Amino acid sequence: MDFSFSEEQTLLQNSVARYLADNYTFETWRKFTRTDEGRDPDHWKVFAELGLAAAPLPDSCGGLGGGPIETMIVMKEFGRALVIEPYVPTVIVAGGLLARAGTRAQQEAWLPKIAAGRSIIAFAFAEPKGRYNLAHLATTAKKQGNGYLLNGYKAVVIGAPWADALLVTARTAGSERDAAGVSLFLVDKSATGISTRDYPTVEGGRACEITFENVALPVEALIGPLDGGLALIEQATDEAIVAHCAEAVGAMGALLDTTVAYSKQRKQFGKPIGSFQVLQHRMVDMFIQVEQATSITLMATLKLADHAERAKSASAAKVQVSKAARFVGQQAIQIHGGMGMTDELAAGHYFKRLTMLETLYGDVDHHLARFATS
Amino acid sequence: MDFSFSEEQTLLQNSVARYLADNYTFETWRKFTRTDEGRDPDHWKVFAELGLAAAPLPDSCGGLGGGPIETMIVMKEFGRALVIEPYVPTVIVAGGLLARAGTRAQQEAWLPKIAAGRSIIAFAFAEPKGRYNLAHLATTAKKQGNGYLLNGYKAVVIGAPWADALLVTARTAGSERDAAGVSLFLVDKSATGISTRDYPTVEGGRACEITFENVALPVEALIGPLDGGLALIEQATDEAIVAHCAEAVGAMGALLDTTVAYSKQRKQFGKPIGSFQVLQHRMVDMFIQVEQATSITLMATLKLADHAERAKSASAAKVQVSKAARFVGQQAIQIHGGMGMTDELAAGHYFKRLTMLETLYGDVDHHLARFATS
Amino acid sequence: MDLSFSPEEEAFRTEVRAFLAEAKTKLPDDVGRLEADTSSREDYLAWHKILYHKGWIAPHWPKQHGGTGWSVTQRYIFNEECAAAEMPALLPFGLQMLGPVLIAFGSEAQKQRFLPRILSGEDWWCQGYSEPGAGSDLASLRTRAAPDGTGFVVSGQKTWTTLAQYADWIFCLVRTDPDVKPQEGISFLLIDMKSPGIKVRPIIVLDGAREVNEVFFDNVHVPAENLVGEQNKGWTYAKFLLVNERAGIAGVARQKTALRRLKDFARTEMADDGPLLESDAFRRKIAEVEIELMALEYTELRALAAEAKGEMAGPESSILKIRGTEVQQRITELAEESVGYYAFPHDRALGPNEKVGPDFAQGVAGRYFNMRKASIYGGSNEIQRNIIAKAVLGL
Amino acid sequence: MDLSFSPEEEAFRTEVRAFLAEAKTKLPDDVGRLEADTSSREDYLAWHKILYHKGWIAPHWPKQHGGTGWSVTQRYIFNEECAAAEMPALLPFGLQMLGPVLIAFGSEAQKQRFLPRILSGEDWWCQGYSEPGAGSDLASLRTRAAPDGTGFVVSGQKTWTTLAQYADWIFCLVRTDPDVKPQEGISFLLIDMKSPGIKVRPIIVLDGAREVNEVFFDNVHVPAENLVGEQNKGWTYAKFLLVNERAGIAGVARQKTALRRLKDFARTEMADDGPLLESDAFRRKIAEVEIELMALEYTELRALAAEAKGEMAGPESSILKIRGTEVQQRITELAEESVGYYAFPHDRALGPNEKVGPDFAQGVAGRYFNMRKASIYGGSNEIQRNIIAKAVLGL
Repeated sequence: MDFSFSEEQTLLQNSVARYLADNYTFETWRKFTRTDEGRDPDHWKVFAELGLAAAPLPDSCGGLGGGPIETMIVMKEFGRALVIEPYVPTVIVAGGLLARAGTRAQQEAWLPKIAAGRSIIAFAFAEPKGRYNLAHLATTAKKQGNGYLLNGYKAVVIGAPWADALLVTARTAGSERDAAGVSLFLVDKSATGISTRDYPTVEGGRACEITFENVALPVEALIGPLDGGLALIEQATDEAIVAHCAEAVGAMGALLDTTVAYSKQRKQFGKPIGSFQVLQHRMVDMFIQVEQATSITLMATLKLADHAERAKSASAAKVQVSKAARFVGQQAIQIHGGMGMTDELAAGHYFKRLTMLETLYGDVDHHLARFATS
Repeated sequence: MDFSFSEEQTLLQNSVARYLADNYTFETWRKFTRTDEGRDPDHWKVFAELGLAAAPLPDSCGGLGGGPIETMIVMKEFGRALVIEPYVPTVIVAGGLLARAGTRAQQEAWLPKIAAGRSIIAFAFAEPKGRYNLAHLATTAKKQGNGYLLNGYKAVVIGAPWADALLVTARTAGSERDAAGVSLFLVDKSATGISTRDYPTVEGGRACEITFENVALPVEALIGPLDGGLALIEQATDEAIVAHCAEAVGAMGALLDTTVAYSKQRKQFGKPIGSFQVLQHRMVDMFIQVEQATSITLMATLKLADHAERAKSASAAKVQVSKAARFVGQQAIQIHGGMGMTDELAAGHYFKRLTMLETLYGDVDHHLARFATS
Repeated sequence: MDLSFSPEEEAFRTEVRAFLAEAKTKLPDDVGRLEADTSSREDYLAWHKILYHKGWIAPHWPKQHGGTGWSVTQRYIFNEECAAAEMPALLPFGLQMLGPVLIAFGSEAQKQRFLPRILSGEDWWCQGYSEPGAGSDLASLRTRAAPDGTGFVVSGQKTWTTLAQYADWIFCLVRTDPDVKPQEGISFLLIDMKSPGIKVRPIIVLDGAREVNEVFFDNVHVPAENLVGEQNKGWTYAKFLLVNERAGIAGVARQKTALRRLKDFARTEMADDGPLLESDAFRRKIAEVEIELMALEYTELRALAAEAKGEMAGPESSILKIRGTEVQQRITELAEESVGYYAFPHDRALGPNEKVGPDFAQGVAGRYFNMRKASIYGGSNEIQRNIIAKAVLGL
Repeated sequence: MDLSFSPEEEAFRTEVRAFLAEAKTKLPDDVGRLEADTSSREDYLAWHKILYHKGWIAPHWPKQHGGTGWSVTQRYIFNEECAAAEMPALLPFGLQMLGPVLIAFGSEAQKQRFLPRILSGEDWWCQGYSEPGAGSDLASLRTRAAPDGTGFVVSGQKTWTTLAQYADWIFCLVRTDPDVKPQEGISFLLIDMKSPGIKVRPIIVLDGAREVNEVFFDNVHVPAENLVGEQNKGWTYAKFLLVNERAGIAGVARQKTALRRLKDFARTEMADDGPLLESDAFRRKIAEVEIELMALEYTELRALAAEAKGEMAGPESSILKIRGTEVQQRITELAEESVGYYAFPHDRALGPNEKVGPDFAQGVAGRYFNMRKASIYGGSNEIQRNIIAKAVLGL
């Protein structure tokens, strides 16, 4: 057993942390999230230059051969800095799926672009009636000639306004909730028949609603086995879940730090509010939550490659981290008092991001049930 | 709308409170709960003299024509004094059932004895496999001649070691969990074929396991309609539930009082522990729980006669009061520290009684489900 | 003890219902959803004016000042019916906060001048209590009011001033004597928002709304007649107001409506094996908050009953603030959970015809974020617990 | 980072398992359930002696004093396997508490005299820390030890002394200088329980057990050689011991076993629509505690990893005490819930052949009551939070 980072991992952590501290401050974040574009595309380029986009991809695909630990390291730092760039859908989900299940041609077409920061891919999996069930799909892809005809509607596709391609889950056989008959397609966003409605999301990001109307897909758009995509999708979302857990751990750590600092400086009744025992114990409970979230995220990270335990561990982490996120977020606002309610301090923005992470890829109830039955 | 007690109700409250304060102190309680008998039978006689056993029974049956409010008043005081006498099974359950569903002859045979304190009746409803489902009965009563033949096993029958009669639920038709086919019998405890195993219960009371082996019951042992007893039983247990909620409110009030008093007197780090903000807020949370439990018990008491809302209100009260009981009990021990762990202070005994009341007639999970579906 | 309603009370309920049904036809469809950015001054006052013309705008005021003379039970019925009909909320600043203070402590002239205009809605009041350095710890406020012969010269800053952008007047706690204990030396002033030297700056809150403001005072002259009660006795009036504020804060009737709407939605939203409301986990969470709200309703009724017997609202009313806000926050949390991914779109940034997702999802995330304030404003829940610890438990 | 086990470590696990399997055959069937009233001194020591003869009694001690020289990973494996095999708990007073203190601060003579007898189990130690007026606030202790030339004369009272009725020796914190700050002037003494002037009186706790005692000292003479370390420096040694005590207190491996037993039972116990474990509400509660325990296991592993790198257990170990006891209490709560009405019989008052209800129900209510102590003893969880607030968060 060995819990320490390798030298390369420590270097990776330092370089991400340093770049973000210098260039991705809360003040710049407030500015670029309010532009029409909603981001500063330069950051995405630098992420690629720093090797982040290539980090978890295998050497054979132009990546740096990192694994879940590298992702955890990067995502924790992203969480601390409120990074809104679509790293998870592009690199973890799409990159991971292509590396694992893509054909040689698909890998060659996409992975170098991802690693170089020249492509952004959004993951279009949610539907208005599907809630958190990945197999609950009304979107269909029907065989047509040598390819497929895609029809349907995808809800709240995060980062899609910035994307050039969409990874779309669709039903190719079976009925609405069957596990079999689910397939996965990588679709050019500019394809005919795709219409999108872009909008800002509560925490400062961008998403859209997407309608597919008789979108003709070439046969090479299919990623992985026809009708047998669900297992692949579940693995990819588990990887996304654990990555977002690490992000939440980073965000909670930063939020706890600012809360503790605020409590030492803000005075009431002539004393720093951090001297009141009730608030002290509350911050200790926040600290315990952050530590427990750190531990379970580490556990789930280390078990991502373990086929038998992956799903259960990812759900366990999602439950524990989501509960922590709500507690830490709410209490941080409460301790900041009126100031926590304003748009001016970072606290509220961490709270909103953490609230979103609670829900993303399934809430506590969903994963508690998945944990208990898997 | 009027929330005040009538003059008679105030008198009742005062007389019960005064008797218990003078004669049912914690010190005497400790003594008589440790005797072989486990109680001091004189108290039961005095309860009758004070009119408590007759209070909720209708005038027509030798009672004083009181109702749920009178029961609430008495039970709250009983809770404060840790009264272990089997008032609920004898007076509320058996008395109530006989008054409501007994034949004239049954009423004349039993109610005057109950009102005069000359009879103790235990309610034998639980079975080893039945958990909280009142219709889950393996005990059967088969038609035999003019009467019935009772066979089966009843678990943890509270107060039964002191009882002269048993109110027994049994299946007369249908299969193990059917709602129809449940009947109710009032059985002399000395009847041939009844064997009992008496034992003390954790909070200081007495209970027993009862085996019925071919117990021959006369036809007049049947209370209420044959096969149609379940509705009666549910109403009686709802009344018992609400009565025990009032008991819990009394016990929690007393426990909060002793905890607050202890915290003012016990010193740590040179200050009374009640001056530490964390413990202050915790006691405020206990206070809030007691107040909310008081409110919902009042609500359920006032709705006991409301056929449409009775079950839902009783389950709501059971949920709220049981959650309060656990919180108040556990925190009282925590604030008492090591002293709370000893057998010498009353605090631990309130905690144990409250723990028992959490479970009696169904725990939080059971009543939450019943509330949500009724 | 008797909780049933008399035939007269039932008749009153029928009258209220008929009135509300008709009033609704005169209000815009979505007027129940007042929001700082999108609702105009007129939107906020539409329902106020209807009630004013009916004579029902201030049931809790004494009859001689424009109250209705209703019994506590009638007021309870009226509140219940308004909430059930989803009538808009009324602004509390004049009716709930300042009015009772003026009635109790104001001069005859102040009563004659201000009370009728509160009733009619002509004057929009806002509350000048909190300051950047004085939130739940009000007594440490520093806005200075120096006597100058004809009145006071006020300088300083107030903050978290709700809807100050619309206000005609502000009632303020100001320091008139800096040399005594913090609670002493505070006075209660009425200040015209059009006075020279006043500046209002918006604060944008978590959900993006312009709901609260900073109000700056730079040598603002306030005539002596605008001092309420005695100079340096403002702390007494402030506490009176806070207790009054707490009593109404539980808002049980409105929360029952919010919970009903949530259940209606959860009945249609699909979870894995059927409607969300039938999934065991969600149903239990709903049941728990429903039960907590039943208990709170009876806690409120007990307080009303005490009031009907002429007892003053005591420190126990802090319970209503604490549990009321906790339940309110819990309902917004569950609403947020219920809509799944449709909590993500920032609907406040979208036009009224550009909404995304189901109707119920609109504003749900914003309300969850915004309602975090409920346990902070009006004396934080920690302060409320301090009050109970001291005043009720004697700790 | 790598959490897999090497082939050597796997071989070690196999060896441990084989040893435990054989050891089990030498122990009475129910020896896993040690209880103060019914277990004899020999019952308590049976497993201790087997481990002693094997040389595995003190894996965490330095090898030169009788430790095993195992790596942190080996110790982790050993603990896991002992818990999984449901081996009895070992008494912590000598092995966990006093031993490390003597090794760090004791004289050579003390080490030679006492350490071997701790290992062998010949000396039964108990802990004399708490006093009636000094619980979590240890520094206010008043038991007085007056120097008398040849040693000390001790007078005063200790309380909550676990299993003092069996003890040969007690290690005590005593006040040797009453005129300085509370933390100073405390010394650490080893006292023979057979000394004239010592009296032990049982305290009966909530579940009816005689688990703890009061110990009275009336002019008890203690030779100078029984002073550990320096006079008036006892507070340092006490803190060392408390931190050590906290690190082991999470007891993750044992709690996994307790949870497994609970799940096994809940699989057979029937609820309304099938096994209790399949009822949604109970299954979720079990899942939540299981997940919390998974997190706690990795928190413990992270602490072990730090230890393996030679870092001392820091104030972070308070987390393990807090969460460990909370999870432990939660498991006893759920066990109590799981047995329904069979939590009511007071089984401790019944003979071994008179038990009522299912096997699993035996002792369940008693353990629930008894485990409330876990958040009180060993520095209450409130004190642990004070420590973290100060030492980790700098508040």
